[in-house]
Order: sequence, then C-alpha cells, then structure tokens
Amino acid sequence: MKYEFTMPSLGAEMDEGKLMQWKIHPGDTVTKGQVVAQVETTKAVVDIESFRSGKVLELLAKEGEVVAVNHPLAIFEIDEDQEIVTGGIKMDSPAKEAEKNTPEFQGVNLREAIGKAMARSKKEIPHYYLKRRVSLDLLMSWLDKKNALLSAEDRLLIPAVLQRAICLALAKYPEMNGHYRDGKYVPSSDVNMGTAIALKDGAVMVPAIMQSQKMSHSEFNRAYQDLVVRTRQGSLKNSELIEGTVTVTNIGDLGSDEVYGIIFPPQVAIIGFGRIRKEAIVADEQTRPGFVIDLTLSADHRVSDGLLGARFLNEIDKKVNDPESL
Amino acid sequence: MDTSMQMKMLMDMRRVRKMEEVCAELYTKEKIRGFLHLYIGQEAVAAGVINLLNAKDNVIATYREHAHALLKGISSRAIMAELFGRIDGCSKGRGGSMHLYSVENRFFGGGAIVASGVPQSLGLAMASKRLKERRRTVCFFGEGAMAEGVFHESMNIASLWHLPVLFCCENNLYAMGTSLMRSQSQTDLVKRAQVYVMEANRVDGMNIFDVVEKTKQALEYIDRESKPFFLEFQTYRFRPHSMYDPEKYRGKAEVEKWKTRCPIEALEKKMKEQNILSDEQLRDMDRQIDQELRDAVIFADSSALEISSDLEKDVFAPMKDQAYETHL
Amino acid sequence: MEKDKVKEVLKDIFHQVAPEVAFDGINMSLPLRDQVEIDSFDFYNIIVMLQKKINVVVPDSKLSELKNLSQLIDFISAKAGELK
Amino acid sequence: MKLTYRDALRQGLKEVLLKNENTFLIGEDVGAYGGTYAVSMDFWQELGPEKIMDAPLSEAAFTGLAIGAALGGLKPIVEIMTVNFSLLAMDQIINSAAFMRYMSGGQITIPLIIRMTTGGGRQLGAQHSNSYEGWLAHIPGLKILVPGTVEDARYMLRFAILDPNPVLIFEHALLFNMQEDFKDIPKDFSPYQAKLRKSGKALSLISYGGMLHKCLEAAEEMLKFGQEVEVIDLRCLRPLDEKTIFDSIQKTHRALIVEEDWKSGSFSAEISARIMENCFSDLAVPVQRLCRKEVPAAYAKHLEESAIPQTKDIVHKLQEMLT
Repeated sequence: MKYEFTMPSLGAEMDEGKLMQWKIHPGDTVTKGQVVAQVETTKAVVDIESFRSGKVLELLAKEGEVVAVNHPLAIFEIDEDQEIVTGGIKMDSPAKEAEKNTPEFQGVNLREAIGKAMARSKKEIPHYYLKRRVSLDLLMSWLDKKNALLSAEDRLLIPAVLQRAICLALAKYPEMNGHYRDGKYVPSSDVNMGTAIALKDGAVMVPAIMQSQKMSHSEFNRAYQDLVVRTRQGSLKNSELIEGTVTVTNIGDLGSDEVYGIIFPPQVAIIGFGRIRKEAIVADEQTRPGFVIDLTLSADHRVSDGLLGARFLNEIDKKVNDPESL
Repeated sequence: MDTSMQMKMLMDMRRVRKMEEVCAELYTKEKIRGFLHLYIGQEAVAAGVINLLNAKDNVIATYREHAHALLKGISSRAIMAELFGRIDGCSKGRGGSMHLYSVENRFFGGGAIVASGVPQSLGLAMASKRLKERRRTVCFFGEGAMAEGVFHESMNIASLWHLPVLFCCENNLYAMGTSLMRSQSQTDLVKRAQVYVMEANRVDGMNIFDVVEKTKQALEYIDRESKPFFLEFQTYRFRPHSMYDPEKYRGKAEVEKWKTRCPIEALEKKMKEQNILSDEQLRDMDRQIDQELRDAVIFADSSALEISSDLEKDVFAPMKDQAYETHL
Repeated sequence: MEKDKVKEVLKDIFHQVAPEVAFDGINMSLPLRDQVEIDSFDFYNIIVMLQKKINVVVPDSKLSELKNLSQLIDFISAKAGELK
Repeated sequence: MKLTYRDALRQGLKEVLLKNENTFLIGEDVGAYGGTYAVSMDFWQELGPEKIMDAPLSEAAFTGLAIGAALGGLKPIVEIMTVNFSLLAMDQIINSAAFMRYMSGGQITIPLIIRMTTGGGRQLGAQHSNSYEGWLAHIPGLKILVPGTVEDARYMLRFAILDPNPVLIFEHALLFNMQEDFKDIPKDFSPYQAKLRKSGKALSLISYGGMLHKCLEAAEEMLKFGQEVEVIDLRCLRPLDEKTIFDSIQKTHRALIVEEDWKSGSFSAEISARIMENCFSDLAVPVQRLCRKEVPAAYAKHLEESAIPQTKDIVHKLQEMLT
C-alpha cells in the first residue's frame, strides 16, 4: 500500500527543513531505521531515517528544496500486513480535554453539594414513603441457571436486574418518572435511571443510565457496569449527571435492611433497595428460609399518591418474580 | 541465567528497544514534544538490574528513563499517555518524558537536573533501613553526573553512614556532547568510587550475562553488609543524546563499531547457541510486543487532556488530618 | 483444583480489582467483607474474573453463604474439580 | 510562661522529635556541637545520633537525602545553619521538593521541614546577613513561615510537622535572646494566617519576623501623636493571608510595609501590588515600603544599621504618611 514519507519534526522549534541530499533512489528497497536523506535544520545537517521497510516509488522533494514539517518528501510502497505499531492512530488527530465530570458540584466538596440538595429536597418536596418485601427465590434460581451459560462479561448482576425490573414497571407508572419544575410536573418519555454509586473516598454520585427504557436486559446489564467503572474513573458525561429522571439507590448492600431515599430534585421519586438476605417465609401454611429484599419508595405527593405508589411497588414485585419478562 | 530468565531478559530488552523506536517516530510526527532521550543501545543495563529487583524495591533514575520506568512496572500505556501529555499518563501529563513517576511501583522519577536523584536515593535507603522495610534502593545516573558537586557530597555520605544504595553509573562515554576524557580527570570511574571507601566494580554493559552476574554480587553484598555499592556499566547509546542533537562530537565509525556489540543481538546469538531460541519464538515475541505497543499508542491517543480548570491542583497536598481549620 | 492454586488465583485477582488490599493479611475464617473495604461491585468483579481465569461460575444464591475466604476457596476448588 | 525565642524553638523542636518516632534532625553541627544557635543543645546526648544527625558540609546532599527520606516515609527536619548557605541547596529545595508533587500528577508527597536562621544586624558581613525568605515565597510548592514572636517560635513547628508539604521556617537571628510571656496554645492556632498584633484605625503597618518588634515600638511611639496604628504580623508568606491585609486597609485606607529585604523585587513589592489590585479604591495615599538599602551588608556597625530600617525610620515614615 502507498505510504507517504514526510519531513520529520526534530525539535519543538523546527517547522521546516532543507533537503540536502537523498540517500535513496526510486526502485530501491528501504529497511526500517535506514538513513534515507540528509536534512539541514537551524542547528546542523542531520540524517533522517525511514520508519517503514518497503520500496521507494517516487521522490517528491528535490535536493536543496525547503519542505515544511509533515509535508511529503517521498512515496514508498510498503507491504500490507506489516503491523504498523503507530498505524492505529491519525497523526494529526487533535487532543481534547476531558469533560468536567461534576459540572454542578464544580469546586464545591461533593458531599456538601449533595447535602445541600437533600436539605432543599426535604423542605420543598412533600415526600410519602412506602415499603414492600419482595421474595427473590424465583429470580435467584433463574439467575443461577442463566449465568451458568453466559460468558463472564455477560454475567447478569442482581442490582442491574432489579433496576431493569423497576425500569419496566415505570412504563406502567410514568408518574414516578420525570421532573417537577416551576410548580408543575413534567413527565419524561425517557427513563434516565440515576444510580447511586459510592466512590472509593466515600462520596456518593448519582449518574444516570440514559434512555434505559430502550435497552435489552443484557444491554442494561452492561450499561450498569460501564457506568460504575466510568464513575470511579471520573469520566462521566455532563448529561449523565444532570438529566436523571428517577433514581435508584442500593446503598443498603453493606448496611441496613431498608433504605429510605430522599428524592433528588427536580426528580419526583426515588426507589431504594436494602440488603438481600435470607428470612423465614410463610407460604401455603409452611415457613421456609428464602431470599428477600425490602424495596422502598419515596415519592412526591404533588405528582403521585400512596395508592399509586403501592401499585407501582406491586408491579416491580411482579416483574422481579417473572424474570423471563425482563 | 536459566532459560526462562534469558527469555524474560530478551523480551524486556526488545520491548524497550521497540518502544523507544516508536517514540522516535511519534516525535517526528509531533505527537511527542519537549525533550526525548532514548535508551537504544543501553537496554542490557536496565533489563539486567531491574529484573533482579522486586516490586517493593526503590528505583530513582534520570531523564533517560523510559526503560527503567517500564521495567519497574509502569505500563506502556501509562508511559505513552504521559509522553502524549494526557490525563491517563503516569504523571497525568504533567511530567512528560523526563518526569515519569509511580509511587505504587516505587519508581521515584526521572529528573531533569543531572545528579539530583543521587542524594535522594540516600534518603530512600535510610528510610527503608529505619522503618525495617528491607527495600533495596537503586540509583541510576550517567558518568556526566560524576562531575557534579552533589555527586561527591552524596558518595561521601553514603559511605560514611553505610546507606545501602546500589549506585549504577551508566557510562555511555558522552555527557551530551562532552566525552568522558574531556570531562573527568580520573576516567577510571571504579577508582573514583573507591576513593569514598566504597565497594565498586566494572561491568560490560553490552553483555546481559555480565550485568546480571555483577549486579547479583553487588545486591548480595548490600543485603549482607547494608552498605553502598558502585557499579560502572560500560555501555553506549546508539542514537544522539536527544532528538535535536547534530552529533558532531562523535564519529559515525565509532557508533557503527559499538552497534556490532548490540546487547540484544548478543543475547539472541547466545540463546541460539544454547538452542533455546527459535526464529518462530522471535516472531511471536515481536508480534506480542507490537500488539502491546499498538494498544499503548491507541490508548494514549484516545486519552483526554487534563481539564484546564484543574491547572492549580496538586501544587500542595491537602491537609487531611489537621485539628485546625486552615484557609487553604 | 487444589486449594493453594485457587488461593494464588484469588490473590492475583484481588491485586487487579482491589490493589490496595493486602491479600496475605486477610484472616481465612473471619467474614471477608468486614476485613476488606470492597463493595458489592468489586465483589462481582472478582467473581467475573474467576470465571474468566478458571471458568468457575459462582451462583448468586451461593454468594450469601460464602462469607469468608476459606469457604470461598473450598467452594471454588470443589466446583473447579467438577469441570476436570 | 516566659521563654526566650531560642528556648521556645528548642522546646518546640524537642516536642516534635519525641512525639513522632519517624522524625529526625539533620544539619551541620546540630548534634555534638548542639547547634550553631544552640537550638538543639544536648539533643544529641539525650536522643542519640540517629535522631540528631551531624551532616558533613554538604547542603545539597543532606537536603536531597532529606527529600528521599520523606519519600521513603520518614519526617526529616533539616537545619541549614543560615539562609545564606541555603543557596547551595536551592536546586534540591526548588527543582525537587517544591515541584515533585506537581510533576508527578499529585502522587508524590514530601513532608519536609527546613529551618534556617535569617536576617542581619550582627556585623557578619555581606555573606552572612541576608534574608531570602521573600525569594522562596515566590516558589509555588513551598510554604514559608516567618515566626516573629516567642509564641510562634514555640508552636509553629507542632503544626508544620503535620503538613504533608515542604515547609520552610525562617528564624530571625536577632530574636534569639528576646523574651516574651505567652499563654498555652490558643485554640484556633494556625501558622498559616496573619495576626493583628495591635489594632488601630490610622494606618496598616504590615511586617513579619525580625522587623515586627520595631514596628510595634514605632506604633507605640505614634500613640504620643494620637495616632492608633494597626500592626499586622504576616507570620506566613506562602500561603499569604490576603484577607487580613485587605480587611485592615478597608478600615485604615493607608498601608506601610516594613521588611529587611532589599526593595527591588522584594516580597513587600508583591504585597503592595496585591493591595493596589484589590483595595485601590480604599487607598487614601499610595502604599509605602521601608526596606533595606540596596547594598551588600557592610561589616561596620553604623553602615549596616543605616541600611536596615530601624524604629526611628519607621516612626519618621509614619509621621510623613499621617500628618
């Protein structure tokens, strides 16, 4: 394939070089590292080498000619399969700055900023709270069977599956999703599911899985893991931090059985799930040990009420216990 | 050295050689800027010495440090991203080629001031001795550093206070453009070290077997006596001092003569004689290295620049456990 | 697969997933999650890496029973043995 | 309690060396000799040669060693006999200690204390009588403490040793025999903030270290003319406590900065510029500065003293600005 041999930059302050002498002729073969020409820079006459092996097709620059850095000097024919180590990038690709990952909390200590938002939320938003214990035995056995067949990367994680169930339930109960702004409720067709993620230094961030309603359960599963990894690396997008329409928090995983969240303004609901644990279950007159989890809902009374909230939790329970539907 | 050790040495030397060649190319394409000092020709020293260390030992080197940084544990990705000046660089793009750091890998940098690392290695050794951490401390520098005042001061203190440092002088015959004969009255560097009542030895820096053997002896002495040891590695850099050096100070013939003693080719020949190395293995090794470096270059180029609003971060370390409020 | 081989694999995984953890210092019988600062996501990473490295799938239902390191190692070495 | 500046320094140093086993003192003649200014007198006999290290005359090497020791997990306290000798260790102090954290992208921490005496006034000639704290306050990455009172000499080190950054402490040579009374450590003690040593409305008299007491004497003198001068003791040049300076000027509308360093490019010039940039509309008259005459220190007493601002010079300047 054609390869353009260009005037190399040999120092920060060099922007052109004078081609003094060619050491190669059209038709010659060139090996990597071979000196192919001499170039005069402001400092001295310097040998320049080829970084590719191949055949010289054409010499573009004439001896004595001044050529700008990166401008072509010659054309080589190099063999295709030569694994070019530096071939994976474009040499003129510009570098851009990382996105600021916490626009709202810029310069402000994260914990403080969240504290302020919570205080505002507690004051302004009339919360109502509901709890429901959900059995997970069915889900667990389904998961064990599924994961046994799936590859490592595709393993289904319980927190992701539970959030997936919530996402589907929200389709039936849209009043739990969206924003409350300037005195009125603004529903949202998208479910941007905010996920509370604890960082190593203890601060909590709530980035959202954007448009989670469009995802398949494996896509959702991968999006969930990707979000956690990127949160910890601090490489989130602004939109993921601002445009959440509902939030789920499973901070219970280490500590308490139940977690009552405070709604993240301007959202209208937050669902919490506590620790997965074994409890005595009474079913058809017998008690047996079974996996359970406590789901809690804190929602905005200006948008929905306890009755709707209870049906919403019930819908989540139905989804969790019908894993195939996820 | 057994077969696997020789294979590891060959792999490491070739990884360093290829990485430096890639850096040279990327410099000509303006992806890498600033100063760039390549290690091509001297690979046996860094590979031989550092492969005898373990993860918790301290290494402090100079601005010609890519090999030491890579072999002490900094990934080629983190190094390449640093040379590209990106946030995922091992120094977050703040250091560049001359200031690669990794506290996790106990690599305390390059340093652009000749011999500035030599006294610091004394402190690292003293701290390890006092905290009973049993870390070895290895300090790399060029023969040019031996003309610096602080070098004399440090050697005196190292010997006086029995500080267990392995001083590795990479004598490549030229301090930038000044040859050894024109910079040192006493060119027998081993004699120079012995003036400080310090154990010293000379090593053929182009022969990995000599490097390993003599370094092992030095490390055993240090572990036993907890005293410093000076090794002079006679080696040579095949490329100019840095990218913009017209190389008027040495002849082409001299360079070609030393190239015939390339440490990598020497090891390959030896291994083939023991028929523990086939061309097929060499091709595999090259493919593996090319893949690693290709991935490192793509990683570096896709890594972002640090957010400019973070410019003033990390000038000072935050005051964590202070009992009083400060206005920092 | 013998237990110390499993322990070696786990040590390597821990080094990657949670490098700051001093693996050798972990007490075999005390609950793992009390001694080490890893949350459920890190724990999942460890389980996924186990599958990648030695093809052992730890089912969720078992997770809550494997409280300490020796239980985890016993379970894995048994499961790995089955596959041979 | 009542202590001299020297004894306060000694108690402060002893306390820190005993309290934290990873600390050690390193410098020329700090051990057997007991320290050129006797700050570490008897420490060597009591704490031993590992804790109190007599270094060869190698400022660059033992300062570099201390940096390495800090990297290795110890807490070194370097004594450079006088600021004039610190010139030999400037590369290690600036190019390494000050910059390493930033160059490493925030990985490296260098908890290092460097103490040196500063200032002139004892006929030691041009090479032993200078003040370079102002220069070093120019370097981002170094913290600069300039204790001017016995209380600060006693307690500053207790906090500086907790600081994970390089902290340079400049102890003015003329203060060592000064005795002052002071109470237990104040609750909100912080070495990184300025302090009003005397409040007043007429003018803000800004100083630090060896010049502080001449300013206090001058302010006392001005009371006779019914002028209440506010005296600000900076205590720390980097980070500089701008707030205390600007608040004072918003009240007094006049500022005189007194410093023992040469005027051109001195730290007083920096303070004056910041006042102009931030409190221009509050200024009734331009900011004035009283600094050392731009000559190397002479041996002859009358010459050296005429170069360095004295109390009468400060009073004269105050009268000029206030009447």
